[in-house]
Amino acid sequence: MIQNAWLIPVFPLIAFLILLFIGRFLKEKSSYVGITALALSFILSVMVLFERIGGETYTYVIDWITFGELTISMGYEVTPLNAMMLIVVTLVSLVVHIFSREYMHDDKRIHIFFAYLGLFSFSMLGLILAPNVLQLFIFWELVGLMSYLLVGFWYFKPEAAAAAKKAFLTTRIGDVGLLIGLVILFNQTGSFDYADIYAAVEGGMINETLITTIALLIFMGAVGKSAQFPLHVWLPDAMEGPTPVSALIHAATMVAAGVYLVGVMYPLFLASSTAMTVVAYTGAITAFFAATMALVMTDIKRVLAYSTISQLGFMILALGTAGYVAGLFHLMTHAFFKALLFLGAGSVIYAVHHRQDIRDMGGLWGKMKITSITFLIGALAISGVFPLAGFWSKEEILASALLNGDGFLFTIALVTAFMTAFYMFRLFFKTFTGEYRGGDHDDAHANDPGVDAYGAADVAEADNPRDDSMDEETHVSPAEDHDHHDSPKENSGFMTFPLIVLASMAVVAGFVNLPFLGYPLEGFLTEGINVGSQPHGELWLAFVSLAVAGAGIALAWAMYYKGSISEDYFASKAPGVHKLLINKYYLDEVYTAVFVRPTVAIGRFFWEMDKSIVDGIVNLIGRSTSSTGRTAGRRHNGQLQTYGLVSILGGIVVIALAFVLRGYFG
Amino acid sequence: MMLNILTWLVFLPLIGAIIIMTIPKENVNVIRSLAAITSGIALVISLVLWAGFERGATGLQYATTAEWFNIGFLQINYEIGLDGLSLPLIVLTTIVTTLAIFASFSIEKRVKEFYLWTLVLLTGMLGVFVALDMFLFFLFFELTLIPMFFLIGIWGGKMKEYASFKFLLYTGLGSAIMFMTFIAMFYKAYEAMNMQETTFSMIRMAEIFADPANPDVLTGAVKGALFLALFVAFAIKLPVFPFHTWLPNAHVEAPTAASMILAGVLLKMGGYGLIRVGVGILPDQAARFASLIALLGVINIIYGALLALVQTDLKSLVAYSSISHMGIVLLGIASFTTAGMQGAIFQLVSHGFISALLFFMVGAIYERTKTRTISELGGLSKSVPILAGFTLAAAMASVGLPGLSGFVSELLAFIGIFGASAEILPAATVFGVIAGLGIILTAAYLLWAVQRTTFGPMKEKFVGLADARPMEYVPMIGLLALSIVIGVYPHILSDVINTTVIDIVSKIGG
Amino acid sequence: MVPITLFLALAAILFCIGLYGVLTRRHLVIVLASIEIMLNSVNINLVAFSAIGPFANISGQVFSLFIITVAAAEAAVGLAILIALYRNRNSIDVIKHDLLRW
Amino acid sequence: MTAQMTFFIILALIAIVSSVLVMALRTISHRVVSMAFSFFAIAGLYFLLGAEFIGIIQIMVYVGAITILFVFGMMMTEHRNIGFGPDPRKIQQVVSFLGVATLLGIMLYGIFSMDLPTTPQPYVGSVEAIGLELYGHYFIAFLGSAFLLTSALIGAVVIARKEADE
Repeated sequence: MIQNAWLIPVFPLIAFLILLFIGRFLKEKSSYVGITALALSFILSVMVLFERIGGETYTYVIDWITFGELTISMGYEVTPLNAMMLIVVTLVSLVVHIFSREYMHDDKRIHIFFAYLGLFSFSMLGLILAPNVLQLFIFWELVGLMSYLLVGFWYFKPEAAAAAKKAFLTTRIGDVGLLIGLVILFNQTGSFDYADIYAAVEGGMINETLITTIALLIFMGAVGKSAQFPLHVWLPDAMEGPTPVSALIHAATMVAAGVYLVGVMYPLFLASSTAMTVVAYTGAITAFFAATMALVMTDIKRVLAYSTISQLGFMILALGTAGYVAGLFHLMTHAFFKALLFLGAGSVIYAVHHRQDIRDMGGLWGKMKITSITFLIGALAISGVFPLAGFWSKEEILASALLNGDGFLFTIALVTAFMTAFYMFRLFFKTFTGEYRGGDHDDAHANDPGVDAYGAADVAEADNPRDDSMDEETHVSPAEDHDHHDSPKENSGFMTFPLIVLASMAVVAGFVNLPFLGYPLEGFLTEGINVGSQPHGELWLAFVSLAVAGAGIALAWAMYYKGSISEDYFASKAPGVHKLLINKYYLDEVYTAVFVRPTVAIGRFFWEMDKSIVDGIVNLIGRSTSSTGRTAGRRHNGQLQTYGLVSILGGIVVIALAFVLRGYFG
Repeated sequence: MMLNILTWLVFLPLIGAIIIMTIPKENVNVIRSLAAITSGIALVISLVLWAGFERGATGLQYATTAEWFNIGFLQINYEIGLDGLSLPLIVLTTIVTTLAIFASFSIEKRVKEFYLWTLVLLTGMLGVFVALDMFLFFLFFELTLIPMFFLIGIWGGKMKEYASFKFLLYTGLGSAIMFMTFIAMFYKAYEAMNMQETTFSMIRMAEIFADPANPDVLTGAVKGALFLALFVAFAIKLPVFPFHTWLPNAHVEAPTAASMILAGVLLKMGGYGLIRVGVGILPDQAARFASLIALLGVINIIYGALLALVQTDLKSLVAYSSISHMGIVLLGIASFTTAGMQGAIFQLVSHGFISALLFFMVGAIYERTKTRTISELGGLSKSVPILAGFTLAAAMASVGLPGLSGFVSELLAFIGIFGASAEILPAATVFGVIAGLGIILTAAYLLWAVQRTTFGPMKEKFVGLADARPMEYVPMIGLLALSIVIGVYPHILSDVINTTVIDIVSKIGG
Repeated sequence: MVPITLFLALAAILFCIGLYGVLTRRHLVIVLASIEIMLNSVNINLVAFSAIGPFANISGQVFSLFIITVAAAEAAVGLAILIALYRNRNSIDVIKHDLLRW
Repeated sequence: MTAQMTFFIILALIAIVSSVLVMALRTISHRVVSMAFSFFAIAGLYFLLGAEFIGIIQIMVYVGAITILFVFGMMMTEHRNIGFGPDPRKIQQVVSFLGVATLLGIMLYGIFSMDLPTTPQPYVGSVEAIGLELYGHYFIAFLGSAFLLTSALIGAVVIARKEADE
């Protein structure tokens, strides 16, 4: 079966092609094509995983390009790491497909949506199965493209279009670094294959400085893709896309690809302590900053987006502190519970008629039983409450930060863990407890047009879209008055089934690496790759972790459920900080001022220069030629005697010259 | 006598043109189909050549030589042949021209002449790529000028006269420089062989320059000057900053089909000439000026991209993007590695498809909306979803998205430039990193353009525009499919090119 | 005998006078007359060389005969053109006949 | 100073002065007469050189035929209107004068710096010698000039005659 692993990405590709060509006749039925394909892929992935456990790494390649003596090949490979990732991706993708069937069923372009999802799944699976880092890069870019297309799925919203572009461009910056890193690496090792690279690194074929350079360049790619500071700005904006897309791409799979990249290139990073330090600190800083911003956001999806960034920072931090398994373990568990949270949010958004502001929600606990419970499970899991998945993986990250990092990293990790628990439960309490506030708000913050997509388009059209400059910062779209204020109710099985599946995964996924069982996942993942010894925390660390999470939850409970601390207590204490956080540290503005505007200004300057100087010289030559012609032409006045005079003068000059130069008779 | 298949290929379009000449100009459909059939046959022949080309064999294939004329010591041969460098470009030429002919079925004005010139142009382009005699090369090179001049000048836009004359004079200047350089090389070779031998053959010339009987004649200064002159001649065609200003004018005014051919094939003649004549005959000089070439390449990339960023006209944006992309060719050549050289050739081919597609899309959009000003467009995804989709795909191919051909050439060029030997290109890393910035800029201007034209709310005046016609699918799908094929499986191209590239690079011994 | 150089000098002077006339006179008749003077100056040279040149022989005189013939023909045709021109354009001012321009 | 020299100077002066007068005089008929004097003086020079036949031909053709032709040409055109008004081409005149003067200077310098021997006893070409040469060596050219004269005759008539349909 493992030989047929290539079929796993091919199923979604087939779904994509089917939908591309005959999708418009299938309409709503398109979803079943995608669901079927993903179900097949999932089943195959499970089979491959079971075969891989205790089996051998399987590789199959063909020549892709030859230049000189060198050949780059493409193919697929099943390693422990990607066997695990296959399960994660196919499972999340499958449930997202199922979820979308309901969520998107009113959209006229639903077949396009499922086609995109199919192509995305194909790309993501291709990325995972890649036997060499170039193929990874190829699919890496393709998932970026799909992210672009899916974020911009509602292209008629200027915000969505701008967000899509921003997402693509920002990640592209990292990708260029990655590409350059890969190219330098290739020129050192003559191969893109993982095995050759590991061998070259471990054999000391590359000097230290170069390894650091390469590692940092490759890390740039991860920074862009996994939305790490300072390239994280695209991810919150990417929430303009449909919610299932956010769950699949911007929470569970694609954004985790950066972490995965660091994972597969891990020996390279291990060989450079500078690179590891940079990685660890980037992760820590990102985790912290993103968490602070998540504290104040009011858009349910944006809170989750910052939470995602923060959690990705955690993973990067783990990898940077030699916690290879910890990082990847958290990658897996996070995929489940974050997808769960996003889909839960999607369920809520769908139920409250596409409003996303948590200030307009509340009191959904009784109305949406399944959604509420599963969301609670997700929130507990991400907060790291025993015995849910997040507890186990986060505990390992803390362990690696403590054991291999320094006090600063560990402190930041703890603080972030506390903030995580706090903002998740802030979200939970605001959304599900208290009174429903959606009915009496006239200015509902509609941001997710979904069903009435074309209605929103009309609004946007009437509202005269803003100047679409490059630096377009997205805002919530203008107020849209909803007619239907009927109270929210639980959604159909297509939406709740995925929640249940993911919730159960969020509960059990942590058990694959139980310390009592001798860390089975660790044994599986570290097979065949030299990543050093893995740090393990002691028991007290688990209690510290739990205590921190409990404190966060308690504070949120006090502020948003009990009301014993005023909701804007901290905001009023430090209004400056609050403003800074609300405005996302003004990073978008800074980037606009520092990078975007000068570039455009330089472009304009060069254009003017091109028109006036470069082309000016050309035109000047042309004009001077024709004006010379005109001037000379004016001499041709038809006066025979003038002609005669000129020719005689010419003759005289020739004679005189000959006379002067060579004497009379030469 | 059975003529060489290459000869057939080159002169077949001319025969088609002559037949078209005999058809009354009212029979528009006959003329159109005849033009399509002629170019189609040329396409088939070129594919036959592709299939029959012996991979991995060094040297020329399908070569033939015949004495053409002989005036005293001046002997000019009809010498043609194929190798891994010219074959991909020949296939590119026939494909792009055939599709351009399909794309121009909507032209109603002076149809007969249009196809007449297009077919003559085809002969000229094919001739350039097969000619191995410098005189013949020059002749075909010139033969491409006149038809393009008329295509722009008659079927062009508002400023067609200005644009066509600028094109003619500018590239004509390049040809003049080229011709003078050829003559100078001829005499230098004559002198270097102690007045014993004269030749215009590129192959023989390369041998003479590599191993002259009288080395004192070919000093470094002489060879350097010859190379620089050749470089300028081809730089105008490519075009290289600061010789690029004819290109935006020509493109903006040219009709769609002419734009496709211009960007798709004519620019490639510059790159081809640089590799074939410049690097082929004077490899040591090319290596000597590698830093200059790379510098100009990087300037092209960045400068073109920055200018494209601020364009207000969609077509001139694409034109500047061509300039930017041609920088990759220079960069690849300048690296003097097999990867870089292959990247340059890949870029020639891939940009041929991609830019033709982009120009076709711009033309199709213009035909419907009657505007090319970016700010006036918007929301086309809604009114013409298929065209918008293909536009997006073309833009992505141009951005260098993996899976499409642009990526392969960029990758190879990067591998080349970062792997360039320090003796040839001391500042390779710097160039490489700056070129990397260019990739970001490329993504920026193309995505921005796509965002402003196809995304956003639909404008009222664009409601009810007709989406793609069946005839338009032919060039769109054809070009995109080729880009995908090369991008997904570049081996089909690289195994043709590789041997030739190894041969070229091996000449640069030091 | 008079030195030949004097004849040559005289011919040169006459030639230059004729040339000046051709270039500056506005009356077409005079332009033609100037041309005749120039032809004459050439004849002087020929005859002088024929008679007292270093290789004196008859050929110079034969040539001068030819020149006289040509001059006569030229004068006849030239004057005929002049008359035709005058009839058509009603002027024999050289300045007014400027059709020979770009 | 020999008699020959005296005659030469006189004749040369007449030729030069009358040529200058052709340019300088105002009345057209005076100019033509002046031209005839110039031709006459040149004929005299031919006699001086012992080329009597050419001298006679010169008188017959130039003084006789061509001058009369000019008189006819003059009379059939604008002979009453003396001037054409002020000449707008001052530069033309000045430059012409300078150019011609330069040319003359160069020529004279060349002529006088040349050391040409003068045959002490002039060669006298008899009419017989001329005839022999003309009908012998230069026969083809002679025939050619005959054709030339014929065609010039016809041409002149064709050009100068009034258009029949006018």
